[in-house]
Amino acid sequence: MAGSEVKRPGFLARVVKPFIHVARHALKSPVTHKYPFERIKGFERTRGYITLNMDTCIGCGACGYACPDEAIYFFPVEGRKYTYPAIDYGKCSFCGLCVETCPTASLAHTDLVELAGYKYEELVYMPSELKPINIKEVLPEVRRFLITTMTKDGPKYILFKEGGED
Amino acid sequence: MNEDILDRIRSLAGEALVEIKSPEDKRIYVKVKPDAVVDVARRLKDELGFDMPISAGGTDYPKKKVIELFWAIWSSTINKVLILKCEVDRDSPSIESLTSVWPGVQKFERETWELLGVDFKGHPRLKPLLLPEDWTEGYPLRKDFDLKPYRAKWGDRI
Amino acid sequence: MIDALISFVNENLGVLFVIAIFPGLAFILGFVIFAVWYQRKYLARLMIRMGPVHCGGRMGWLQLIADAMKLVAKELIFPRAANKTLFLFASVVLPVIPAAMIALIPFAPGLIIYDAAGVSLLVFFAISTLFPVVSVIRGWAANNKFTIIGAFRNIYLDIAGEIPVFLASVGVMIWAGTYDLNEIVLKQASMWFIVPQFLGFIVFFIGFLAMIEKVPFDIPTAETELIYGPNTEYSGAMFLNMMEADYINLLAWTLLMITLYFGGYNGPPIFADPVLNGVFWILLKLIIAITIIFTITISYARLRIDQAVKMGWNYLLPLSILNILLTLAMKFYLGGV
Amino acid sequence: MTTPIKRYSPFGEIEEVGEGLFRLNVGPQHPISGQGRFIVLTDGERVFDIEVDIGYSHRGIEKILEYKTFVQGIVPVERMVMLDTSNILMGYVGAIEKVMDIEPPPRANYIRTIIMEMNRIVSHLYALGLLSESAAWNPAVFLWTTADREPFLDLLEMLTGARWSYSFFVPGGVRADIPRGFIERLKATLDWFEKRIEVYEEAWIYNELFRMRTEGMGVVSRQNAIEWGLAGPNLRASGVPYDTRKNEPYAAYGELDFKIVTHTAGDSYARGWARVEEMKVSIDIIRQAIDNMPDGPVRVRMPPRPKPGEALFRVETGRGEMNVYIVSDGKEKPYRIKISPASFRNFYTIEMLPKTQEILLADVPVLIYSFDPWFLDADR
Repeated sequence: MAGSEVKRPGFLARVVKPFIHVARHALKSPVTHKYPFERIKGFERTRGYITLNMDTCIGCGACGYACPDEAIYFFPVEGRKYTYPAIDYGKCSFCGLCVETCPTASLAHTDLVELAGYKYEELVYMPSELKPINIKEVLPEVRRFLITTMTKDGPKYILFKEGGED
Repeated sequence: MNEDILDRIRSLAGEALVEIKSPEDKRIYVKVKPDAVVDVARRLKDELGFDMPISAGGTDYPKKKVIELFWAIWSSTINKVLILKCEVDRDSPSIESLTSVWPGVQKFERETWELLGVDFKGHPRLKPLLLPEDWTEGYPLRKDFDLKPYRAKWGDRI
Repeated sequence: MIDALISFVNENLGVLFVIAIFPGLAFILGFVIFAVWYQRKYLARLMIRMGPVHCGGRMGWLQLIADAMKLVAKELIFPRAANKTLFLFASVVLPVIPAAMIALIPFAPGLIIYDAAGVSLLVFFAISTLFPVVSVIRGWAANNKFTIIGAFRNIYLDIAGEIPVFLASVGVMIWAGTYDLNEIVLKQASMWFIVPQFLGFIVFFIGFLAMIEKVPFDIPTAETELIYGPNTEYSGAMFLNMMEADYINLLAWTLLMITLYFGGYNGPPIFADPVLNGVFWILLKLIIAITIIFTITISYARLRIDQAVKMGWNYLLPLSILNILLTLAMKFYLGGV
Repeated sequence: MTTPIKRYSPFGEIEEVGEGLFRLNVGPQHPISGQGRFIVLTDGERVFDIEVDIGYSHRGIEKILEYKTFVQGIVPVERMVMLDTSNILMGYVGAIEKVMDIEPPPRANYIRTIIMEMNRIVSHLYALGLLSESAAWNPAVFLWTTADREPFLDLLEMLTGARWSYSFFVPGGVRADIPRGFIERLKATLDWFEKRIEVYEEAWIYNELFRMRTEGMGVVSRQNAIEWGLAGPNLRASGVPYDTRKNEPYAAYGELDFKIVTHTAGDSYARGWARVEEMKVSIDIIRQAIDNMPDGPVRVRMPPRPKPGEALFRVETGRGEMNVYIVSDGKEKPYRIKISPASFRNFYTIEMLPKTQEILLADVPVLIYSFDPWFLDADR
């Protein structure tokens, strides 16, 4: 098949069709959503904020070795016998290699990605702080949760849950 | 593999040939002496049809005191990749540029000049490409380039 | 002299009020606010997104006010190499030119801001030629490569576009037998001039797109090439002025098109309603016209300057002359309106 | 009194172009420039020379990789091109597999193929959007394409866990199997997307004004395309039927049947059009891969250390052929990795074009984006 030799529609269609296509889009519903008020739920595998279960963690250090960004440090915790990983979210790239490597499955992903801070230190989460975070704490404005679906006419947002409770 | 092509390369390179191998069907590794590179390259292009440059660069071997340069060339007629190599002295690396044979290696050679410090004679535009224009801290891709000052500056932030 | 001025102001207070406050400035500012809001919302729908939703409730109608406040609060930056006097002068003068053009348009029977004694169409074109002049001044004064290229493109484009536009409206003048916009409107009570002047309208419309500098003719301010053309160096309130000038220019030329070809303030001839005649119809036509123009702006690619100039001189100009000849023939055989 | 302006010719001589010219800095702060700079030598409308200045986002990825283990290297490599991460990563992972002499299981190959083709669609959609935007600052097509990427990014998130930078391919396979409900949703998305491509064709590729802007502009002849080392859809638009997927099959491409999109014109129009047609081919490939997918494991164990040796692995990314030359000395870290991305090669053609034909200033953005360059890719 050769470039310009392919048959194109006639001149009038080449001028008028674009206009019609553009105008028809006015009838479509928007694909955007109002983010701080409406939030899209992640999928089951979504890689976000990582939580640590200190009861099962054996402090083996495999996660720290696997981490490509050198974002995991180890600190002792009072009253416990191992050193536990602390995650520097300023360096973390959410690749999930630490979660995959963990031999006791103590690390787990959540779909939370709203991790901002005014200082760099706020992004470093010590072992005791790596607990599940309720989304209301980091995103107080959120009203509704949506999920994305695919219908015959294109992608659609469907209401997953009303209210701020996740 | 590719014995007939290897034979033809052997004959056209003559004494300049150092090493030749073809570990798999679509790759031919040819190593020649540095002063014959342009000559061999031109004959490879004209007689065997290796015409499209797809990569070029170099590797630093501080123990052997050489920098090994390579040019990877694809042939649009026989659909194989030839990797032309040569070794230059590490202390004053300098070689004839291959831009007159394959214009497309211009940017690759410029990058190698910048990051490995190999001087390409006859290259039309040897000026900084990726690094800042006032870069004086050495050649980053050489093995003795020290990353410690940069780690101290940028690496550990807590 | 001061006394003379005061007495002049006293005597002409009504006229000044009409020009400067109402409907003059109030209408223009109202239109600009509406047009910006409408453009944002409508284009957002064409791009299947929402547009402004926060300022002023769900519909976001206060967004422009917020933007304007932000721009006014910003520092006025004068480039070091710029000619500061002319730089400021151009930004102040530019919105005035299209605003003066609007003053000649009849909005309703008897509602015309400035009645130019029977030659208002000619005056309209006379004022409009000032636009590229000021554009060159602003481009030159900013002393920047991008602005000066944009300014020269503006001149090329305006000459290539304005002559066909003028010659196309000559067809209207011949058909109506008058230079006066008000009379042209009155003569369209039974039939809009788009019917007898269809060829002229095509020429006018393409040239019109060049005059308002919208895609496919936004060549002087082509963002991908020239950042913002002659306006590149303007900041803060001066930038606001430039944007405003663009929208007023759009308003002026759209009103002229409606007046010349779509019956001005007349309703459609089929169900002409004497009660609704006037401002209602002209505003309705205005909204429909800018809807079509905004749709065009995102349907097509921008032309190159050489293609645009070639289109103006090679196609539009002969067509407009042909239109004049056709109009003369029609007038001779059918008799005018 | 002006001094004559000089420019570099392809072969090193410096030639005088004329007086009254000036250099225009298109970038790094310019609507079209991205993270780089184009220095344009112009007299106001005609362009005599374009110099591409890259390196504003140089991160030294080749150097970083020498300090990372093979698996850790996945993360920095992906950051080269965010839009096209799986194709880029395939180059790196494939080179490692070659030097380690391991073969991923067949099911992993098919999953890789599906992800890579979805990524190619995403990348081409963005390219088409940028091309439309550069021709008119026309955000409509750009935002349509951006919106239409979303279903694919959702699918990729469902499968890999991230919208981009998936880190999903590892030497020896992929990290996880296909989740439940994925195939059905993928099929529905492809059916819907086929209709959307028709809209793009009618609204933009067949658009008369777009044709006027791009047809016959920026022509790269077949000979020049080969000598200058052009890559990807740009090369195929110049009439060279080269596609790494076909010529040196990797992943599951050797077992699937698809055609190479070639055009003969070699102009900007052909380059834009080639991308739209390649999206159709990608849909075809994904459908075949879904139908033919075998069962089995998705990952084999990777040996901790490779044998000493070298390998050159080539992969077809969205922007063209990328090759990874890897030298291993038998340790758990690579001795040297040389990555030659497609954009790095395509930039050279952009520099060369004004020397062979007349380019106007208005053509510059369209010309540049018809090649779909990506500075992060070229900078590394």
